[in-house]
Amino acid sequence: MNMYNLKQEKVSDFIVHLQKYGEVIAPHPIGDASYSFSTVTNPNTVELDYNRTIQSIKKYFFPPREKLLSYSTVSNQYEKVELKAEPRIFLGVHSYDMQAVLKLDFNFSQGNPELNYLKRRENTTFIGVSYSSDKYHFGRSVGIPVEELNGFDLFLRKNKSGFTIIVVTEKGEKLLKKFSLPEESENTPENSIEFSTQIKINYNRLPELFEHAWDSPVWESVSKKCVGCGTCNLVCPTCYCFNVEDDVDLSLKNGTRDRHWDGCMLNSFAAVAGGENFRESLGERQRHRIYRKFKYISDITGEPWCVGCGRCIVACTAGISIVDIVNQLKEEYEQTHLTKSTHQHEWAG
Amino acid sequence: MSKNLDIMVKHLTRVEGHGNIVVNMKDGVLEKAQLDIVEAPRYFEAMLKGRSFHEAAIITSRICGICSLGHQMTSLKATEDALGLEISTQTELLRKLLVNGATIQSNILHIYFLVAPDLFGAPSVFPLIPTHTDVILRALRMKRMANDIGDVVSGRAVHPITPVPGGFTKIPSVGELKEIRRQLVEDGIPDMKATAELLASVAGGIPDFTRETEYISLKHADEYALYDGEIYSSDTGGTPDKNYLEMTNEFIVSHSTSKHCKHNRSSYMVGALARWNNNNDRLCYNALQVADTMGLMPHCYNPYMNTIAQAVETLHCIEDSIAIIDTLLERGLKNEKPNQDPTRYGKGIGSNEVPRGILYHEYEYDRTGNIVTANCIIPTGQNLANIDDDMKKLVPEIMDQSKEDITLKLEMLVRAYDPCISCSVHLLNVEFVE
Amino acid sequence: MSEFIYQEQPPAELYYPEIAEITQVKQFTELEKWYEITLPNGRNLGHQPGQFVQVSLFGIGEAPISITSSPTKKGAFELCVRNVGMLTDKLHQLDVGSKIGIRGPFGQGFDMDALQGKDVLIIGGGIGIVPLRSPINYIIDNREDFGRLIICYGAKSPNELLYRDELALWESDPGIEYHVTVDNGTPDWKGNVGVITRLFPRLDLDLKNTIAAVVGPPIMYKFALMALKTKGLPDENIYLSLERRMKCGVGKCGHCQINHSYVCQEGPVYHYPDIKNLPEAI
Amino acid sequence: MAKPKVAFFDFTSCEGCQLNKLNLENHILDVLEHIDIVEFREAMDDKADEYDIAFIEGSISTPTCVERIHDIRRRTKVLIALGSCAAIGGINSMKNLQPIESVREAVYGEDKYLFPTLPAIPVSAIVKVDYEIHGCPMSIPEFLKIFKSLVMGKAPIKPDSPVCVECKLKENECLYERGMVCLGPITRSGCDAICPSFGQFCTGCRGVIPNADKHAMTDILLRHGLSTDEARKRLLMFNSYVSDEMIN
Ligand SMILES: Cc1cc2nc3c(=O)[nH]c(=O)nc-3n(C[C@H](O)[C@H](O)[C@H](O)COP(=O)(O)OP(=O)(O)OC[C@H]3O[C@@H](n4cnc5c(N)ncnc54)[C@H](O)[C@@H]3O)c2cc1C
Ligand code: SF4
Ligand code: SF4
Ligand code: SF4
Repeated sequence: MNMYNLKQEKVSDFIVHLQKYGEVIAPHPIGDASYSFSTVTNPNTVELDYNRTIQSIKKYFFPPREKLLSYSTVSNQYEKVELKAEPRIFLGVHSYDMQAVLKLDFNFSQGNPELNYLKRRENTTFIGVSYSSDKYHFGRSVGIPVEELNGFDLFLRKNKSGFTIIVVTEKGEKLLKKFSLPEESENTPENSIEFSTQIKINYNRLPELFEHAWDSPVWESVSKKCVGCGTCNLVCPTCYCFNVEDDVDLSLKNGTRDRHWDGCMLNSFAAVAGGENFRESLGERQRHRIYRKFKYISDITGEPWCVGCGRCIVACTAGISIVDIVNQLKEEYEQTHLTKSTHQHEWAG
Repeated sequence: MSKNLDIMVKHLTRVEGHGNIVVNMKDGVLEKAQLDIVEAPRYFEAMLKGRSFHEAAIITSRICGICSLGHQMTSLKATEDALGLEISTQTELLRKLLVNGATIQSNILHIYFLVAPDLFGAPSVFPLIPTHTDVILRALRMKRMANDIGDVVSGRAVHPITPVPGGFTKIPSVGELKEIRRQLVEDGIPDMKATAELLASVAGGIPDFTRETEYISLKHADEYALYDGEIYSSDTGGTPDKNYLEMTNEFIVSHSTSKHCKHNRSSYMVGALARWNNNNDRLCYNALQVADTMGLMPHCYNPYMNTIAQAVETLHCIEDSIAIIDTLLERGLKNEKPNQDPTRYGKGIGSNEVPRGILYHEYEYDRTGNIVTANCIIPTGQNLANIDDDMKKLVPEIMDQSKEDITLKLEMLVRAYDPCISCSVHLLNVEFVE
Repeated sequence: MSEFIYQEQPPAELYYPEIAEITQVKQFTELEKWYEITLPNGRNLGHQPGQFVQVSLFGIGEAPISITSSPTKKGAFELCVRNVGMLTDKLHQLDVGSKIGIRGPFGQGFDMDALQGKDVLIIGGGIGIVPLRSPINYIIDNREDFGRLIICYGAKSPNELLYRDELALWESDPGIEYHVTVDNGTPDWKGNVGVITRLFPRLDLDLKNTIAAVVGPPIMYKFALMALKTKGLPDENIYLSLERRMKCGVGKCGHCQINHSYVCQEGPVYHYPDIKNLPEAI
Repeated sequence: MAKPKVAFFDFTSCEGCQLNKLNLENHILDVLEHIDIVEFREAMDDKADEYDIAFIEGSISTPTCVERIHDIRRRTKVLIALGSCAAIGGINSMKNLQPIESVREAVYGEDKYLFPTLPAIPVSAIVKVDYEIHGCPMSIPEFLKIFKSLVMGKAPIKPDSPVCVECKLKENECLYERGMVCLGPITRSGCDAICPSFGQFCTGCRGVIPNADKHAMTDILLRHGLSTDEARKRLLMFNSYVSDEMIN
């Protein structure tokens, strides 16, 4: 694996160089203390040392609001939307967000592969960056260390004077060809940070835990704190549910069919005409959300479908934490089921 | 002459809020000539009690959707005065820009949508759409431009969002301000000049009626006072705004549903005409030019000319807004946080010229930053006594005319004041005996 | 690894409907209308009984509607729609010649091959008869391939019975054992009164060789399944169709998800043993 | 098809929603293509006897209001409550929280007994309301959306998700991150989170979503530094009419 040295003061030049290969999208500070991915217009405003962005890069492949088609109500004809795949380089992506993209790739390509997503995924290059965890990250607990390189083309490992660029793919190597960088002389050690927040059970065991968690009283107790605002769904990099609505212009003659993100925590997500709601209570909805992260898809793929970014924990104004929920489930399960069982030793995380 | 006359205009149209005109004349003797207010009382001062300083302006903005910005500005000034919150120059400039925007939008609405139908002899603006399309489009364009100032600087023209005690929750971008400036220069000034020409062409329809009265408005040494200044009476001169109660002297009258005000005489006038009479020397050159073309002279005592005074100051507001934006851009926009750390707790007064005249809010805060008492005095309330006095002089002067004509002139008189009856802070709820 | 590997088949434009024409309309009841829909050039929809399409009206939206005709009908297909909301209301205002969008057919229907040679017991509650009419007509059209055809149909009242012309045919057809009941009778109603399960005791079934297809409102499943159990019909012999909210019909939007199962993909017709223990399903 | 006859009426309110309709500048001519405005006191003199659609602005707060709204209901096919005052009581209903005597005394002093007043209530408390357009003021995009639905003859969709959803779709920094408290988590969406987008907390002007968990919301406010009394006041600013449900 080739490694190069990128001094902090050369980062801006590097970004300018990358811009020759396509639109560069990187984290920028917004608001008082938040970050957001956006197109780089001024390399000096890019912030590579950040905790997490409000939304993940999912928004570039599966936009929050998206036109599916435009139509005429008079002629009943419609026009397709043009899906573009201009080259885009995502710079400064954390490993959990990369993994989340790979998971969405699975969701959008299995069964009926969806062009809208997959077209936007073409022509993309990912350059990762290491991060230091705060009290909300828990990547390791779901099998995603800070320097998980899978998915990236290049990876920027933070070192004392800037970054060590780790070349992951040939495509990544090519990007560096015309930008002369010294090879890294000595190996900077991997940033193997400890995550202060942890799920107290090995992720391999999560499916097993969730075999038994359905009737747990934890759901009810968590739901008492929850307002059902759906924020946890709407910031999650691996949530991809959506709603579709038609809109017409004021002439009432032309309109668009649009989709926008939806969430299973919201009121009418599972409601049908006539008033039946198949997940009426917040406890049921919370359970569905968590099961979708740790069981429903995981049963097929063998991986947790949560990437440990901590966004849902940060964003929840009620202070509900997916990590706490899992840990409570574990504890509760151990107490009620395993005390009688002989397999207790297996549960050591 | 022994004439009998009974006029009752119920729910006067094309004014903001509900009012009735009542005139009774018996054997040539005027028994009654007054504007009754039938708006339901809303008790804002009571609702403010116990509310935090973060909430006061949000609530008082809802006193009146038409002058929501004015109420908000006045409320913020009162709160800042009470809590000792200094505001930055940038904040002050942005607020002045907002006040200009609100003045432009309200005056345009009044001129084109509420008064113009009278001057064109139409029952409303809608029939004018096919016959005077360009005029209507111009009116809409000007209103949109004014509302854009509100939308960009305060988030929303009605019940603005960003102005809070001590500053703004969001500062507009350079690009947004430049776009507003472009609109003001490219559309605003020519449209306003065209408006003045239009008004000059129909000015013959403005009734010839004068009654000298006391004119009260803000006055400022260096500028046409809208946001800042001391209280000024054409009779008695200037006084600081802490003396506002001496200027307003609210009292309850048996024949009316609303508290009336008086100062040096039995009534006084506030609003564009008062501002014109007190401050016309502070207007920009172009505004004075168009005043001339429309026949508005200093010391004008014809209340119907209030509409013309509105047009004049609108042009001033447009030019002043351009100047403010230039200053803001020159200084460079700073992403300032609002200053919300009180340095004292107590009483504070805010005054501000809103389109219909001078507006006062006074609050007293306790040590937790919650309101103990509140008082708001709105311009329309101040004008009511003056409207009645005008009617009393006007009716005998025109009593030879047909009842329809008299009624129309009375309606036009009330509309000229641009009364905003929705600000029903002080309005009483009395059932009428008709 | 930015060129990814999961694709089993090329990505497709999933959300573009095909513009079809309404070629026949019949008002069944106050709430239900029946439509014949013809695709461009009379192309066959190519569906399985029990599948559904997404009906699309521009400016209004889309709604999943079961195909009520049998695939043995060629050149056009049929829908029966209850007016309950936005799209269905607008659809009810449309007449012959109107254009509507169609996506689909979607989902899993009844496996008619697996039913060959079996006795088929159809249990339809209310609008549940709509999707069931497809296998019924399929069996009628391929009568010799199947054993007995037993139809139990329950409606709230006689006025709410759908396909009345056909019901009369079923009733008189010696090849069909037809039972009908209504919750609330009317003076001129001579038939059974009571919930649908009241029809079951009288059925004489060859339990091993009978396959039941059950469709009805959520509340009906609980009682119908219980009654079939009492009757002794093995769970393996039961198929049923579930209704959920759906937006995309192609397993993406998430609304129809029950547990791990997307109703629009693995359903709406399920083999009962597959969902018997699936929480939230029934 | 004949154009629907539309009328606008105002009750106890600030008339901001009326003004906002006139603020449709860019759209107003298109809107007028589809309807005939037959009554709109603020803009015209005409009156009509019957309407297809009546828009009602403002709360009901006097005996005269009650009579008038019954009368309008009788004469219109569709009745729409426009804006918070009409839809949920809005800011006017804040006065309901205090004993009516002290409210009147605060404003009128010793003259208070001259002036009777009722609590301020939403239109739906008196007559059947077909649709509600929320917001203080009602949002123009939402008004247009509902307007289009009505003219197309389809039932308007009433959003039942909270403001947070729209806020997150816009990737706003959450105001709780800035040390503010916000009613977005339980307030009905449809405004495109305009206040949080402009850095100001959501005041709850659009009313609460169905099934909102008010206990949980109160806990959130307490967690973020409000006292019980402050939390209660914040929650009730626009929602006093539903106070029984809200206070716990
Ligand atoms: C597999 C399947 C087959 C169906 N077959 C038929 C049929 O043959 N005939 C028939 O009359 N009805 C059928 N339905 C029910 C029908 O889809 C709903 O009645 C219809 O979606 C209501 O739409 P609306 O716009 O008229 O109602 P609204 O109440 O206005 O719908 C509002 C929104 O809720 C959603 N929604 C409401 N109910 C449902 C629902 N049940 N499923 C999915 N989304 C929903 C719609 O997407 C719509 O956007 C079927 C439903 C499913 C899932
Ligand atoms: S569930 Fe929460 S922590 Fe996990 S990926 Fe989603 S937002 Fe991140
Ligand atoms: S700012 Fe308010 S509306 Fe936006 S996410 Fe935070 S709590 Fe929700
Ligand atoms: S964000 Fe809240 S206060 Fe602002 S308009 Fe929306 S609902 Fe009203």
